[in-house]
Amino acid sequence: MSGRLSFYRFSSPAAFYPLAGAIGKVSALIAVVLLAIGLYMSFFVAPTDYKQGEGYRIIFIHVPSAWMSMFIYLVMAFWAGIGLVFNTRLSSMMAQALAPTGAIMTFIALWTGAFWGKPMWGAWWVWDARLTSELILFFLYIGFIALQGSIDDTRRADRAGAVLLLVGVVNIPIIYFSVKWWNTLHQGATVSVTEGSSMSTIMLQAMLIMTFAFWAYSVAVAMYRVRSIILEREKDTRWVSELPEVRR
Amino acid sequence: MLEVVNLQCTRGDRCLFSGIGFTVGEGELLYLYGHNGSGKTTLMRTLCGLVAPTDGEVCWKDLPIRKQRDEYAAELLYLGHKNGLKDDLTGVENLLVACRLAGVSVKEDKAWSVLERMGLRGHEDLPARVLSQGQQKRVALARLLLSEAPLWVLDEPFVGLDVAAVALLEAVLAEHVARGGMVVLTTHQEVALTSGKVKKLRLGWKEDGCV
Amino acid sequence: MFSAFRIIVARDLLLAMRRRSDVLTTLFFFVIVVSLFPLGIGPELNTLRLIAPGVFWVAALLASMLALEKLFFVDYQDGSLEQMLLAPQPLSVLVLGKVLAHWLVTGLPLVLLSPLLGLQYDLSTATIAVMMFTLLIGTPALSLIGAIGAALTLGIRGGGVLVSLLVLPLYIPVLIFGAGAVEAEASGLGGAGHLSMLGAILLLSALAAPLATAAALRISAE
Amino acid sequence: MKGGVSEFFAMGGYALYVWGSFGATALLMIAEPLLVRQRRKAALQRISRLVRIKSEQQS
Repeated sequence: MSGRLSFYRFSSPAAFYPLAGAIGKVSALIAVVLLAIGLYMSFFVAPTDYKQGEGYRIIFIHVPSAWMSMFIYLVMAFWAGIGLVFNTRLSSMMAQALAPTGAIMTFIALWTGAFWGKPMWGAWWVWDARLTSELILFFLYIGFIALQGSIDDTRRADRAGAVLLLVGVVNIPIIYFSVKWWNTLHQGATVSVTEGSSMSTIMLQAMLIMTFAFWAYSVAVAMYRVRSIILEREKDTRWVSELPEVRR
Repeated sequence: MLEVVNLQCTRGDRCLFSGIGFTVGEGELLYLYGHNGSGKTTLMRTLCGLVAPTDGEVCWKDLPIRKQRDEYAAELLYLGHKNGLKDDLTGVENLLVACRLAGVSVKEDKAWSVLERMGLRGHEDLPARVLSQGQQKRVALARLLLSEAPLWVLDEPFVGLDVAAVALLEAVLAEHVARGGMVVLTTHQEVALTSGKVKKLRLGWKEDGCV
Repeated sequence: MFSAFRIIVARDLLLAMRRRSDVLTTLFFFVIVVSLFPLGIGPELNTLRLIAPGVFWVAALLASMLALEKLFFVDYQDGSLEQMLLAPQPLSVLVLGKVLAHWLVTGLPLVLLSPLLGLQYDLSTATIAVMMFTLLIGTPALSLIGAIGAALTLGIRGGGVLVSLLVLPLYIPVLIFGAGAVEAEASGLGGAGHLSMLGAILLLSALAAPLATAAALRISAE
Repeated sequence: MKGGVSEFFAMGGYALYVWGSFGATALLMIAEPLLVRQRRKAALQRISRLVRIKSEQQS
């Protein structure tokens, strides 16, 4: 019995591997269905905005991706904290599995923010408090991925990444607050990206569905990626060599 | 008393050793044998708490060292391959800093006399970078004479020492064990002990040393 | 506990005095970066006065980041870091000692030199005073936060660039409040709000950063 | 769909911005799963090679 009690039945990679596959399939299905409904509502059900015309439809992917980019970072920090405290390698793998998806979500938020800013304020990049914080969050993701990538010993990579995430998660509110203070001081309250148009219920519903679709997508991708990470790390174990997918 | 229970360590994804168990009581000296890459240094560093084992436990006075990090550190002296000397400090300064950091209050003249006893007469106030490898090792080993720690964990202490220094170190170890101290040692050299028990542990004798 | 802190600070200051070049490189880097901007932007004093807070603070930030690499790496190489990890005192206290010594060598000189550079930018004495004060309480926070990055990337090849990538996002609040305070004072708005935030960040990093750095050191020295 | 397909794609004059955003997002959300699948295939290949080497050693 290992010195430290591992009290999740699924904390061993061998037990979690098939479960991750199942969750991956289910959430992939949910993602596809919700995306279809969400897109349909975004384009055909939601009315044209009286002020921003059709351009505002970008909101249906900008806001969900922005929310997801923040949510994934918090989930990563949660798993990293668990991995550091309880020394369960699987939770560190989860954090590593979520990182690329989080970075992509942040990039999507920035990209769609710029493509929305151009028609609305005439500039591809607006130093709006939220967009700026999103940019800094993107640097935090890239920093985490770069740190994990440059350390060979997986154990050290996990724990170093965990410390960076925990330090990052403490700094996020400070960063957001300081950027907001800096933004309002220099430019006065510019129209921030989302408050522009009043949200009718249909628009809100469409956005919520899209958000759940993005959430399901992230879970699916993370589950499949964590399976690959488990395969890479447990390649010498007996249970991996007996997997049906491994061709003799 | 140092007790190790079912210890396992993996480096990267390679299992260095597993199921290691032994005890070192007062007045005992433990030899650690093993071919290169058998994990001797990792085991020594795990004993000190520098490396966290993937399984098993290291206990000092019946309490896991994880839970008493500072108290255990006060009763332990670890000398690794690297001497832990700052190149720009002189031998005396290095010795004084090392001892005071370990919580041992030492006066300067005591440090000079200890360095002299270690055969460094006339070299005490030279910057460490000027000294030869053997001389630097002697400065590092001088800490043994000033230390009050009962447990010594020494990784290859004899490496780079000339015959006179080897004899000197053997005497110091024998005296420490005679006083009821404990030593864990990796070396390829027998140490003639005046009293106390000698234990041996071979690492890596099982083909991959893994469960 | 306090004696170990004092020993570490004394040892590192002694080492810095013996190897004076390390002290000067960081200082000259700051001077050069600050002096480059007028050459790039033009001698027009009004613009220089406008950009001075930002230039000084970005230069201080880069200088502090440049100096981070030496913070633990020499100890890591010669084995004294191991002895620090095995000292009976809490590691975070020793880390605080090392960061204080590091700041005295690389942060304080910037503060003392900024008035001289301020003349290059035709700053009023009041603005220079505020600049010095913000650098005085800002650069220690930079060293404390930077120490976490230095500890995380210990012994990694290409660690130097990686430190800046890890640490820059965490420096941003200090930059915003530091430069903002000087600008607010200069424009007559009063930088009290910024200065108190800067002080709060310094306090938070003085308490929390050494703990994270200690954890990172234990992980890296494994 | 009263205005017909062309009007739909025009997006009231915001075509570049709307399709620029949705297009990039779609591209990324298709590329990422493909990359994960490719990573999985590489891992499985490496494992099967290890298994083959081990079985050769034993026989």
